[in-house]
Amino acid sequence: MVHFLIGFFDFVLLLYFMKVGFDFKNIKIQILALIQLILFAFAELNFTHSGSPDFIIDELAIFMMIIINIVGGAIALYGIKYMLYEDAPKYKKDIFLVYLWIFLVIMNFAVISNNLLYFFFFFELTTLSSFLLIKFRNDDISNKNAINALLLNMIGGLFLLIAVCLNLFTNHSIYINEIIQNKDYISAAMIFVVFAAFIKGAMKPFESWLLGAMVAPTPVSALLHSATMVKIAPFLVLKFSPVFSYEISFLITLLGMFLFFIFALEGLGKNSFKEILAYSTISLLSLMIAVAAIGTKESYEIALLLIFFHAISKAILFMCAGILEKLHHIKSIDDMQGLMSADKPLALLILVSFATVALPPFGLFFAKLFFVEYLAKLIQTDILYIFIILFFVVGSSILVLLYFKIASLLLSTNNHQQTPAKTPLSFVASSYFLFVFMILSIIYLVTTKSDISIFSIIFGALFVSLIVSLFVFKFNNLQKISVYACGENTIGQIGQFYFDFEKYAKYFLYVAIFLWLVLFGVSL
Amino acid sequence: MQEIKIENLIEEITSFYDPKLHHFVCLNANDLGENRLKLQWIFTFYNQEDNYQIFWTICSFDEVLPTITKIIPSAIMSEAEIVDLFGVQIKDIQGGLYLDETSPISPLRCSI
Amino acid sequence: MSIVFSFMLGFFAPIYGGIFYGIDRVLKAKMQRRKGPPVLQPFYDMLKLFSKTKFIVNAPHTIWMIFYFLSLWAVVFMIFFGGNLLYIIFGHLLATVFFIISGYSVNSIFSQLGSNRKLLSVVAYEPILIVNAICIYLVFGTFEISEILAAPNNFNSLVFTFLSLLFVVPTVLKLSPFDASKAHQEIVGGIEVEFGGVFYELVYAAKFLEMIFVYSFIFILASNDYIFGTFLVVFSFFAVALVDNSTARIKIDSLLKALYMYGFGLGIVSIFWILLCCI
Amino acid sequence: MKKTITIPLGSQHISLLEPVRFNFSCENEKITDVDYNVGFVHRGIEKACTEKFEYKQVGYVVARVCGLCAITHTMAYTLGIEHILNIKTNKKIDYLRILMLELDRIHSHLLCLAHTAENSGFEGMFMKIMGDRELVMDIQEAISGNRVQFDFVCIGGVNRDISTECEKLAFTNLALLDKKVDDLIGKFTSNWSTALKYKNIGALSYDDAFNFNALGPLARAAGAAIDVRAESSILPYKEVGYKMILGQNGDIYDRNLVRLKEIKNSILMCQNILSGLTEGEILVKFKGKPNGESFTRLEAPRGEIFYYLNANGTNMLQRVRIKTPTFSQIPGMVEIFKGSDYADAPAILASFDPCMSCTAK
Repeated sequence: MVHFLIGFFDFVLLLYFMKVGFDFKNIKIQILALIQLILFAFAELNFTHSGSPDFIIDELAIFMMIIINIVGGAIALYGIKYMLYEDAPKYKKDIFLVYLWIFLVIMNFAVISNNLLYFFFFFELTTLSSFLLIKFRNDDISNKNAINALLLNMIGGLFLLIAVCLNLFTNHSIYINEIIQNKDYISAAMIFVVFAAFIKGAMKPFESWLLGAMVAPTPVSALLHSATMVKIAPFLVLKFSPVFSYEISFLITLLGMFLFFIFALEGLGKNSFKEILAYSTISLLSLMIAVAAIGTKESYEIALLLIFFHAISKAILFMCAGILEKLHHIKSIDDMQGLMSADKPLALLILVSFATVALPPFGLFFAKLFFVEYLAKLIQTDILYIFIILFFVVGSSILVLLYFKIASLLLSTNNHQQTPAKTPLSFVASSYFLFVFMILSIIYLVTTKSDISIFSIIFGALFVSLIVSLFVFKFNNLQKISVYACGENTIGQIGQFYFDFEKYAKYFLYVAIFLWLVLFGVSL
Repeated sequence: MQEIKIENLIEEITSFYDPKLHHFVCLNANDLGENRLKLQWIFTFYNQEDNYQIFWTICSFDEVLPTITKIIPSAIMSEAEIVDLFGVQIKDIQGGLYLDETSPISPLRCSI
Repeated sequence: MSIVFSFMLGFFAPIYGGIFYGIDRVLKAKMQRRKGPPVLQPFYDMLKLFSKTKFIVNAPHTIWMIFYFLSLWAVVFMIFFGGNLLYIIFGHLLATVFFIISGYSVNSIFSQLGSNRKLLSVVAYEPILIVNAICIYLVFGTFEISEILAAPNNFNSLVFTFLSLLFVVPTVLKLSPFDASKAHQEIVGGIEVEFGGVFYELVYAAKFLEMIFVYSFIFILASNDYIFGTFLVVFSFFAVALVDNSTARIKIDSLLKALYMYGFGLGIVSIFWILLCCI
Repeated sequence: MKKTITIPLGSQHISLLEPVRFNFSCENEKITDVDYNVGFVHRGIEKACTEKFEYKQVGYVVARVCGLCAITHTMAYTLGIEHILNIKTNKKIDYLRILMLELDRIHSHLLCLAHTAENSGFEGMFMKIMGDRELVMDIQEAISGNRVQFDFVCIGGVNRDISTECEKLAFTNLALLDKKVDDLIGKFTSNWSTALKYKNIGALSYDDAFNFNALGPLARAAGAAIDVRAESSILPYKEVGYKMILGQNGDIYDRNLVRLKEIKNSILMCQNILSGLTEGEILVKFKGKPNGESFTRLEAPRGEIFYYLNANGTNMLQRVRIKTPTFSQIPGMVEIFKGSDYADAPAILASFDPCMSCTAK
C-alpha cells in the first residue's frame, strides 16, 4: 500500500516537474523529467520486495532527526516572526510556513528510508519544496534561481535513479542496509548515489543553486544551509562510506578537501553577508563529505560532530542575517559597520557565532581538532593524505580570515553611525535557544572526552568572563582620548582588504571537474 | 629676457616649452609697489651652461592670471605660493597650501 | 616537573620573559655596534608605564586586549603543564583573534590596518604551526608536550621542522623581515598604537609571552635532551636577531608568499622526510 | 567590492622627518589618489631677508632655511650677491667652497640612505649608515668648527682656512668612508629583502622625469642627465673630477645606487681638492652696496637650488626668492605614489629625500 502510494505520488511529482518545465519553457527540465519518468517506470516494473524493511531508524537516522527537528524547528518558529516583516499577503505567508514544516517532515522521512526508491521519492520532494520556497517571492530573480535549483537537483535525482536502475539491472539489492553489508561487491551504481549527494551538497560545479537560494526569505536559507537539504550530502556519504574502496574514499576526500579550500577562498571575494555565509556553508559541507568519505569509526564521529555543530552555528548565523535584513536593512557586509554600537547584543551574537565556527572551545573547532589528530594518525600509514592535510590546514585558516574579516566591520564604528535599534526578544529567541542547546551539547561532549576538558574549561571560562566584562565594565573612571590620526582633524574612511578570486574561478572549476571525472573513471 | 603680454602667456610658453630641452625653474614674483607686480617665468636649457630664458611681465594685483600648470605640472607649487604670499588671483589655483587661516595675509606685498 | 614548579614557571613567565626581551635588545644593539639599553630596561619601561595616566579609547577595546593577554598567559601555563601541542596552537590562535578584534574595535585607521595585516599573517603562519605539530606527532607519536619531553632525542628527523619553524618565529614575534603587521614606520605599530600607560604594558608583556610560546616549540624539538634544546633555542634566538638586523620589512603579500613557499614548503618536506627517510 | 581607505601619512607620522601631510586614498593598500599639504613650517624667511637683515647677514639667515643643505643655501646666496657686487674670488676659495659642498652632499646622501633604510623597516642598516656618517661629520666639524650650521662661507670668501691636521683627518676619514661605501653598495645590491622593497618600487620613468621637472638624484636615477654641476661654470667642478652618475629605472633601488655612487664621486673630488690646494687668501676685500639682480643655480644634495636676488643700492635687499629642490618636485612625487602600495609609501617618500622646511621656508 505504502509502496503504491509512494510510486503514485512520485509519478505525479515528476509530471508536475514536467509541467513546471512547460510553464517556464525550460526544455532541460522537461527532458530530465521525461528521462526520470521512463527510468522510474523501469525501476517500478523491476522492483521486488526483499526481506528488508523500507524504513530503518538507526543511530544515524536518529541523529539526523535530532538536528532536523530541533534546529529546523527553531528555524520554523523563527520563520513565524520573520514573516511578520515580510511584505506579502497573509495567505501566502501561511503557505510559506506550512511549506517550512512540510519540508521538515519530508527530511525526517528521507533520513529513515532504507529503500532507495523511497529515498528517491523524498529526495525529489525536498527538491520540490526547495523549489517552491525559493520561488516564494515570485519576482524574476527568484523564479530564475528556483528553476536553476530545480534543474540541478533534478540532475541529482537522475543520478539517484540511474543508481537504482543499475542495481536492479544487475540483480543487486536497492535496500541500503543490504548494500552496506555486501562489502565484496562495490557497485558502480554507488558512485551515482554519491554524485547525487554531491549535487544536493552543492559541490562545485553545482554550487549555483544553493547560492541562488538566498533570494528567498531568510528562514529558507537557514533551513537549507543548516538542517535540511544540503545535509543529505554528508548523510548519504556517511551511509555508504563503509563500502567505498580505498581509491574512491581517498578521491572523494581529496575532492571534498580541495573544494573546502576553494570555496573558502572564493568566499573571501564576496560582499553580501548571506552569500559569504553560503560560501562558508558549502566550504564546510565539502569538509563534511571529505571526512565522511574516509569511512572509519573515527572519521564517522568527526563527521557527525561537524554536521551537528555546523547546523546549529549556521542556523544562528542565518537567523541573524534575517534580523539584519529585516530590522536593520543590511544585506551587504559594508553596511554592517557600526552594528556594535547600534545593537550590541545582536552584534555580539554574530561575533560569538563566528567564534563557534572557528575557535575554541566550541564544537566545530573540536571537530577540526580531532580531525587534525586523526589525520596525523592516518598519514603515518598513507603518505598520500599529505594533500588532505595541506588543503585542510590552509582552508581552515582562510575560513578564520573570512569570518573575522566580517567581524571587523561589525566592530568599526566609522562612516555611517546607525540608529540604535533593539532587536525584539521574540526575534532572537530561537537563536538564543539554539545557542544554549549548543553549549549544552559542548558540555556533554567535554564530559565524554576527558582529554579536552581542562582546555575547554579554561577557554570557556575566558570566553564567558570576556562576554560578561564587555557588558559590565565601562571604565567610566578612566580618561577617554580620541584615536591617533596622524595629526588629522577627521578620521578618514576605514575599509577592509578585499580579495578578488573571480579570475581563478575558472581553473578551480577545471580541477574540480577533473577530480569528478577521475572519481568516475576509478569507480568504473 | 623676453617681455610678454599676460594674455599671450599660454601661447608663448606652449610654443617655447619642450620638456626634454627646457627646465622650468620657477615662477618668481616681485612686488614693485604701486599695484605693480613683476612676474618672471624662469627657464633654463638642459646641457647648456648658464643659459636662462626668462619671460617677464608686469601686471596689477586685480588681474586674474592664467595658469601654466596644464603645460608644466610642477608650476602648481610656484603658482600656489604666489597666490598665498602675494594675494594674486590665478585661475584654478587654490590658496592655502603654504599659509592657513591664522597666518598673515599676503605677507610679501609691499604695502597694504 | 612538579606541579608547583610548572606553576611557578607559568606564573612568572612575564617576568623572566622580560629578561629575555632585555637580552634580545642588548644582543641586537651589539650586532649594530651600539651599547644598547640595560638588560632590565623592560622593567624600567614597566615602572614608567605604570606611573602614567590611564588613557583609554573605549572600554571594549581595552577589554578585548586584556583577554588577549590572559588567554596568552593561559597558553603559556598550558605549555609548562605539558599540555597538548594542538590545543596550545589553537589557544594561541584564540588569543591572537582577541587581539585582532581589539584592533578592529577602535576607529583608528592604523589600528584597523594593523588588524588586517595581523589577520593575514595569522593565515600565513597558522598552517605551518599545525603541519609542524603533525611532524612532531609523527616522530614522537603524541601531541602531549610532557610525553614529548620524556621521549629520546630524535632531532635528525625534525631538522626540516626546525627550519620551517624558523620562519614562524619572526612572524609571531613581529620581527623583520616578517613584521608587516606591526610596521611602525608604515602603520605606527598597528594594533599597538591605541594603547597607553598600564594597558600598553600588557601589550608589551604579551610580547614576552609570545616569545616563550614560539621558543618552546623549538625547545621541544630536542625532546629529552634539554641541553641540546637550550642550544637550539639560543641558536634560533641568535639567528632571528641576526636576520632581524640584516633585512628590511617585506610587504604583507610578500610575507604570505614567502611563508607559504618556504615555511609551509619546508613543513611538507619535513613530513616527507620523516615518513620516507626516518621511519 | 571596491572599498576606499584613506590613510594619512603626516603631519605627525612616525616615518616623517619633516612636517608634510599626504593623504592617500587606497584600495587594498594600493594608492589611487594623493592629497598633499606642505605649508606646516612657513617661517617667512624671504620676508625676513628683505626687512630684518642687511645683505651681509642674509647669508647666515638663509643657512637656517634647511639644516642639511645649509652650506648650499649660503653658497647660492653668496654667489648671487658676489655677482651683483662683481667680486672675483680666487681658486683657493672656490676649491674650499666645493670641498664643503661635496662634504655636505656626502653627509646628506648618507642621511637619506639611512632614512630610506629605516622607513623600509631596516633598522640595522639605519644604525650602520648613521654610524658611518660620523666620519664625514668629523671632517666638517674640523674644517668649519660646527657640526650642523657651518656658517663657513661668507661674502668674498670663506671664514676659516684649512689646517694640516684637518687635511690629514680628512684624508684618513675619506679613505675609510670610501671603503664603507663600497661595502654599502654591496649590501644594497645583494640583499633579498631590500630587493623586494626597492626594486621597481616608486619608479619614475625617463619621460616623466622631464615632464614633472624632476631634479637631483630623483631625475638622475631615471636616466635623465640633469645636474646643475654640469650646467654651471660658476664653480670649477670640471677641474676637480666631477662625473655625472646616471641610473636606469628610476626606482628606489636606482636612487640609492645613484646616491652611493655620487658619494664615491664626491669623495674623489674632495681628495682631489685636498691634494691640489694652493696657498692663498681666503677672503677677498670688497666695497660698495649691491645694486641689480642676479639668478643663481647650484646643485644641492637634493637637486637644483635657485636664488633670485634683487638689490636696489641700499643695505637691505629688495627681494630674495629661494627655490628649493623639493619645491618643484612635489607634483612628480604625487604621481609616483599613485599605483604604489601604501606599505612602500614611507620608503618612497624617504628616497625622494624631501625637505619641507626648504619648501615652506
